[in-house]
Amino acid sequence: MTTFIGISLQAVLLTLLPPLLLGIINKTKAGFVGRRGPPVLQVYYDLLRLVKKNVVISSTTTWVFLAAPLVSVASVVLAGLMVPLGPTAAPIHFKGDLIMFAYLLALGRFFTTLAALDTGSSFEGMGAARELTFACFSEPALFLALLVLVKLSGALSLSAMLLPASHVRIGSTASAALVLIAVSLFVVLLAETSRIPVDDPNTHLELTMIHEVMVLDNSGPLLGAQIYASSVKLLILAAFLLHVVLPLKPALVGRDWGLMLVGLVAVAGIIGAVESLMARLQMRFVPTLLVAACLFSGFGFLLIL
Amino acid sequence: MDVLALILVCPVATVLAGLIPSNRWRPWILPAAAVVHLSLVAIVLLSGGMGAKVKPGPTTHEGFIGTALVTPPHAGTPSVTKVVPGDSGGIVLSDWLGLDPPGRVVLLLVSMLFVACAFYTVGYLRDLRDHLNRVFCVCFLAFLGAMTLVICTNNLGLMWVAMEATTLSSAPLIYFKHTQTSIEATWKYLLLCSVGIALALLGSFFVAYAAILHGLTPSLKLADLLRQAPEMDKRWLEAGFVLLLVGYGTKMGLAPMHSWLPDAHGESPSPVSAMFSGALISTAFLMVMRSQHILYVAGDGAYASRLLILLGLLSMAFAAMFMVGQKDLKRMLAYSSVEHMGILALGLGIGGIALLGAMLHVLTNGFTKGALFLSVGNIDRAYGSKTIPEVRGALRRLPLSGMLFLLGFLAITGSPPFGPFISELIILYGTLMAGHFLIAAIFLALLLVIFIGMGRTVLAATQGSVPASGRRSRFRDGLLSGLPVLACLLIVLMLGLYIPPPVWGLLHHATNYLEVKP
Amino acid sequence: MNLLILIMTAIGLICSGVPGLFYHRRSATGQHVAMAINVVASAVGMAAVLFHDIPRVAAEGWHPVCSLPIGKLALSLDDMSAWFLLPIFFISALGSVYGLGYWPQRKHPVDGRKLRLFWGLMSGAMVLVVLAANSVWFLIAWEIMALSGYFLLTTEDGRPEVRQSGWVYFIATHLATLCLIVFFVMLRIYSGSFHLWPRALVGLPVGVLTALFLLGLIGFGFKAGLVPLHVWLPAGHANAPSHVSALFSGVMLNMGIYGIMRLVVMTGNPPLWWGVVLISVGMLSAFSAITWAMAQRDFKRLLAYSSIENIGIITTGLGLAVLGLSVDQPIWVALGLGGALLHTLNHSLFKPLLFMGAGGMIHSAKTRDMESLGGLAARMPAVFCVMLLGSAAIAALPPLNGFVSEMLIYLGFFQTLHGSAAATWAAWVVPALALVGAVALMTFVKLTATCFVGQPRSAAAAGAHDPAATMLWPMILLAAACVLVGAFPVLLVGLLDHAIAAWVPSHRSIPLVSIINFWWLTALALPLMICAAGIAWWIHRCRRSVPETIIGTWDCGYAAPSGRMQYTGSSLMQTMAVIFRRILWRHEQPPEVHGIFPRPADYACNTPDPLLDRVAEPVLKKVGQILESARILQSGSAQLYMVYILLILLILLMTR
Amino acid sequence: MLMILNAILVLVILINLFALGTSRMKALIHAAAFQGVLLGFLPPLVVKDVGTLPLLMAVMTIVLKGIVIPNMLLKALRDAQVKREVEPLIGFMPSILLGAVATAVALALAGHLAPAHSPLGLLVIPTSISMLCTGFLLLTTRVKAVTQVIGFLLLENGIFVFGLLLLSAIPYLVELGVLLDLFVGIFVISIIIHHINRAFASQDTRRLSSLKG
Repeated sequence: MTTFIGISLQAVLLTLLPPLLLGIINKTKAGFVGRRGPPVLQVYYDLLRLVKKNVVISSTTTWVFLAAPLVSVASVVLAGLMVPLGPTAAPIHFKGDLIMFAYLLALGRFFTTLAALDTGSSFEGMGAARELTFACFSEPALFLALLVLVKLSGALSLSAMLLPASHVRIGSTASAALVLIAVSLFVVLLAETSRIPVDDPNTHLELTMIHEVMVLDNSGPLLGAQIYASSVKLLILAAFLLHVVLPLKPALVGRDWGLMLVGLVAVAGIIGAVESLMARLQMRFVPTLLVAACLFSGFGFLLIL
Repeated sequence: MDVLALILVCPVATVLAGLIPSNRWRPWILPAAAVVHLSLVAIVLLSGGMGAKVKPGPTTHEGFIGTALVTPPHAGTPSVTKVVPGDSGGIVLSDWLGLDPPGRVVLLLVSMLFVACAFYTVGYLRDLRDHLNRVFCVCFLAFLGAMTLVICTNNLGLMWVAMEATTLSSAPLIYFKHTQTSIEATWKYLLLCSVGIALALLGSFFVAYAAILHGLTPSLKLADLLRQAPEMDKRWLEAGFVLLLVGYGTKMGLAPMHSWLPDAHGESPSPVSAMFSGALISTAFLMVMRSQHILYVAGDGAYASRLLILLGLLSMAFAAMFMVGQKDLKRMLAYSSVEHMGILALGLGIGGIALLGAMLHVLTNGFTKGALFLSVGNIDRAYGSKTIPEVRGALRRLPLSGMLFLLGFLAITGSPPFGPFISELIILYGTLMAGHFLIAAIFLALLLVIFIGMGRTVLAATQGSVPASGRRSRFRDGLLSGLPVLACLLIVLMLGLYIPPPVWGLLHHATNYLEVKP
Repeated sequence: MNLLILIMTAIGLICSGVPGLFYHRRSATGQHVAMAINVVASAVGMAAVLFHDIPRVAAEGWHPVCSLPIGKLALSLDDMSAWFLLPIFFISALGSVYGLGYWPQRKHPVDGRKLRLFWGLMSGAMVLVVLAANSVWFLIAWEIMALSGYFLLTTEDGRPEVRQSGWVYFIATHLATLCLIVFFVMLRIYSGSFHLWPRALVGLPVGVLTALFLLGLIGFGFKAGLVPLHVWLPAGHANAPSHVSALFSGVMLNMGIYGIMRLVVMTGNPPLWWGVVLISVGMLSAFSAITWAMAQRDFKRLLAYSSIENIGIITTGLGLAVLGLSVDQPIWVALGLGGALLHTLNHSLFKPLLFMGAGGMIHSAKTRDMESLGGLAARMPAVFCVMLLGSAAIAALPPLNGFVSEMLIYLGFFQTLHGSAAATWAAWVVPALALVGAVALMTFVKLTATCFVGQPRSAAAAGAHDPAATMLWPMILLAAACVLVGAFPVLLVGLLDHAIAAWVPSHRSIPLVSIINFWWLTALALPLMICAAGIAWWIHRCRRSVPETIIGTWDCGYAAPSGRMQYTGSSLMQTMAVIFRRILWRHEQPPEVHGIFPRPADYACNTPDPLLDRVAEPVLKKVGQILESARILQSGSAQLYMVYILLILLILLMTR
Repeated sequence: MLMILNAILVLVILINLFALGTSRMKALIHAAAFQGVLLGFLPPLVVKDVGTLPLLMAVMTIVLKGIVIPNMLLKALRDAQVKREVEPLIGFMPSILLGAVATAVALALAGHLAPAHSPLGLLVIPTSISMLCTGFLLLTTRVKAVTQVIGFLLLENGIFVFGLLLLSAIPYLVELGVLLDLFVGIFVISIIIHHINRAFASQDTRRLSSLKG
């Protein structure tokens, strides 16, 4: 029963919550610069408007350009179904789903970058190049984090390794390791969802962008799909991160759901804060940052080895 | 008696060749004589009850040689069947004629190879019809006769006489083309081989003298020498062996006495080169084997082995040096002969299984060399040249000869499934088994260098497109020019996949004979 | 029974090219005959492998009457050989069909017959290599395979670069054979028999065992193309006809892997360090090769390097299995070996697919240079679809076959965290694999993007078109196979488990099904495929009703962009190329720009193979010069030669 | 008996030194011929019972080595119109010295090379060794074809002298064969020399070095 509730709750959260996080981020940023800013639900309105609009397609593109946004949505949602958003196990969990998770994200990346290059514009090309390059460094960081979690939990499924990870005794070396990988996971999150300091989602200088410039030629529902997909990605990575840091207790399901929701909002807030307080790194320093993330989770792994 | 007949075939044929007036039909005496010779050889070998001692057969799981390979790495040479040298080892006809087991192997090779070369020669001489060929035919037959005598006699002195006779009878063959380079080659061949052979004579004298010193009745009969060897004077015996080794080694083409070989092989007509590197130097190797046998029986085998291994590796090294970047196909093949003589010496020096390998290698190398030289002969005739920049795309110009040349190259460099692969495998096996790991390593390294050097040239010659420039000749692959090559290569292939029990008996018998201490 | 069938099929394959020799060089009959024989033989062979019961352990095979000088022509078949047989038959048959369109006798009267002859010879020889149960027999089949490979590679021996690459292959393969000869001879000396494959040698000295392992590893490693023994591979694959490259990297490399797999279980329980060596060599190959692949411009070279990368991954998995054997962790064995075997099969599905696709591009665009292609997706849509699928598969994206095998290997290395404490370090392979995977993704985005999407960069590319059906259908079949294996791995797991069990029969093996529930992969693949179908339908609808406006790409105010101004593959790689410059070691001539109004300057950059072009060739040249300088010894003066004789005489007399 | 033998041997050695020293080829050939004749007398001196066969051998040796072969060489010399060996690779004085040194060494070693019981070897072995050295010196240091042939001749003579030690051992058939080989050999060589003259218009064997490598 509880599992059923959990699963359905999870499905609902996964589909509806993501745009809210974007809204919160924007609100926080507005707050930092002392503006009222757009309403929290603004992103939902935008998505609705985009879906109603019709599409403008570049003459050079092929069907890949149309398919990419939908593929990325599908892949990211499937990936999301494997990450427990709450204290209960995710809808899909089986031995080895952690690898499926990583490679579903890769699938999305494959198509997005391909579509970007499909337009033949150099800006989109640059975006794709950066996306791919940075992924080469964030993947190892992610897998090192996974190593730590597997070592701690002894399980090979996200649900089975994330849930116990969250009630490690504070102060043990394990907890230290968790803190380290939490830091690196946060960096990975920033990179994967292309936020400052890796990327600046709302600059308007194409030369400096990554994700935004890749979707430069998308419009209407396609653009909406891309935005939605990235927000879902943000949600699941945030949830991933939260499981590492939050001390959940499987006993008190209700409390934990609350805790998770608060946590998600908090992560969004932190991201917003980071975006308003930090400047974007120079492109050539981004790999360094990601390598640092790798080192963090590497040390974490060494701690518990 | 039939050995006597064998000896007599060639003089008769020689005289006939001298008498036949027609320049057109004279060459046909060669195949005729060759076939008679071969049949007599067959009779001799079969009547000798060869291989009667060993009953090999495909029944064993490991095959013929597999049974001979002994399993534990530390057990030395294989169990040998007791052979009293001279007597049951060969058929003693008189004081002069006799055929020892190693001789049988070489005899088989010489006779079969001559058949191939004879048929090839008919076609070869037909192409230069205006060129008078009396001297050629006479000398070619005399050459065969001399080699047969070397193999079939059992007197060290007579062997020497016959060996010198091979030099003299083959000199005019090298000079056949009457070019400046062929004169030069002939001159060097005569001078160096005569001097070398002279040393061998001195060596034979030394061996006999070694007997005198210890009051034995001196004799040059192989059987007597083998019987007396244990009591002979070691110093003179060893000195004699060194002289014999250097002397017959010169004829055999062991480095550094090999220097006549590339010139002679390169300049003489292809069938002659084929006989040289297939038969002649194998005969010289037979002499080296006999000399080593004497020393082995005298209980001084280790010393002989040391020298043989040294010279063997030296020859391979020399060959490797000169084969890298060699532009002249025939010289390259000549150096390959030097290399393989080195391998033979190595096998003989290692002894045991390696000796068996060496005996097999005599056959495989001989036939492969025959095929290679004859096919290069065809290429030479087609392009009017035997050097690389002129010769290109032989596979297109001469599909059959080009392919056979390429396959022959693969065979001689020891690629499965050809015969040399098996023999070299066995030699390597023996070397490793005897624990000479360093020697094996050098051996393989040299093989690799040689493969690379040779391959570069051969592939450059066979592949690519035919150069537009250069002398056009009407030569095409024909029956007389293609079939002998094909036959040689088929024999080589067969030796790699299946050794007929009689041949296997010959090899095994020869090995046992050389391994035995009376 | 089915062993006999297999021998028949092998003979059939070997002979398939022969009838063609007797037809006129311009008649197309020969190629159809060869294709027919090849396809029938392969079909029979696959049926024999799939639908007959295979003896669980190597049966003492077939006893012909005639026998080698050394040893009997013994053949035997077990589940592992069966596993390796499948791709041989499949690719050989598909390739011969592909050849009808790609290398028709009409267009290639000179070398068409030669190609088909050696095609059959090589396929049959590989079947025999896998079946051989006697080392001399193995060597013979091996050499026939290698040499016919050489002749296939130099099909167009009129072109110097083809001869050059063939020459490198020739040396490499001979080195390999030499190592193997020594290997088998030593095996014979110490195991007392030429019988293959020993699984329980006892009482070998450690030194001998080490020598055997290294010799075998080098010998087979050359064929498999492990770094640094890969030197022959890139140029060879690039210069061979495309379906030949497909056969090479799809099947011939597997023979090397097969040898290594057999070799490491000589003693039944290999020492730990063998696993360590295999894993490090594998990771080295995977990482360096994918980095080199990333930087290539010639798409066939790129594919060749990615073959090395996949071989590296396979070797890594095998290394894990060896670790598992040595510390007795059956689950590592199952995952490692299972992953390795499955990846071998997968690689021989998607790599031939990609090479055939590349052949299609060469066929119509007449170039191997990516930077002059582009926009082929609109012009050759079918090829684009299969190439996209192949790229996704080789980048291990779900729901395709590449993902399944890589998942097994990943999981195996995750497993090293538990169980035995002997090899926890092995877990560090995981992030490395992740890095390799990411770079591979990048590489194949580059391949598909630069060749297919965007606008054509040259007239040739603009005029491209889909190839004939004979070339398309093999690719489509391969693509279907990729999807099938990816979506329904359960179909193969049975065979896989048998093969794992046959590796070391004495060792208790855990069936993969008891470790992983493969149905989950199917369950996840289905929705993906459904939404793919949905997308297709939606796109179709968009295409029909055109509500949305179609305008040019947004050009940031610059109104006349041309195809040449698109983002090229090289620029896509630029950052990575700078980061990994130490590994790439590329030639780069940056333009010198000075003055206020600099004159036109151009930038040139190419990525040769670091080991071959930067190390091996210069060294060999030097050695050659040294050897040639020794020619003075043979100066032509008879007097000097006489002195040699005198000297050696004196020296030998002194040695007493 | 033994005294005559030794006297002849000493004479032979002196001829060697002369052969090394002279530059005039005619003189060289005459020296070789003289040596051949001398050698012809040796076998009857050695064997105990002088039968017909040894005498026949001696006669043949004298005829061949003393008359026939030198004449062939003289003919070769005549149609080549060469008188003297100019610019040898090693000068005449040095080669004499080398020959002398070799002979001295051989004589010095004679003591423990020779057998204890037969007094024969005492001078025979050193002589043959010194002749071998002479032959090799001529072969390696002279450049005219004829001179080299004479070197080969002296080499053979040296072996012949050594053969004296085991006359009983060597069957006459072999002796005959050796002689015959020598004769035919020189015959063929002189033919080749004739062709060399024709082709190269000289007897200088340094011209014969186009085949290298």
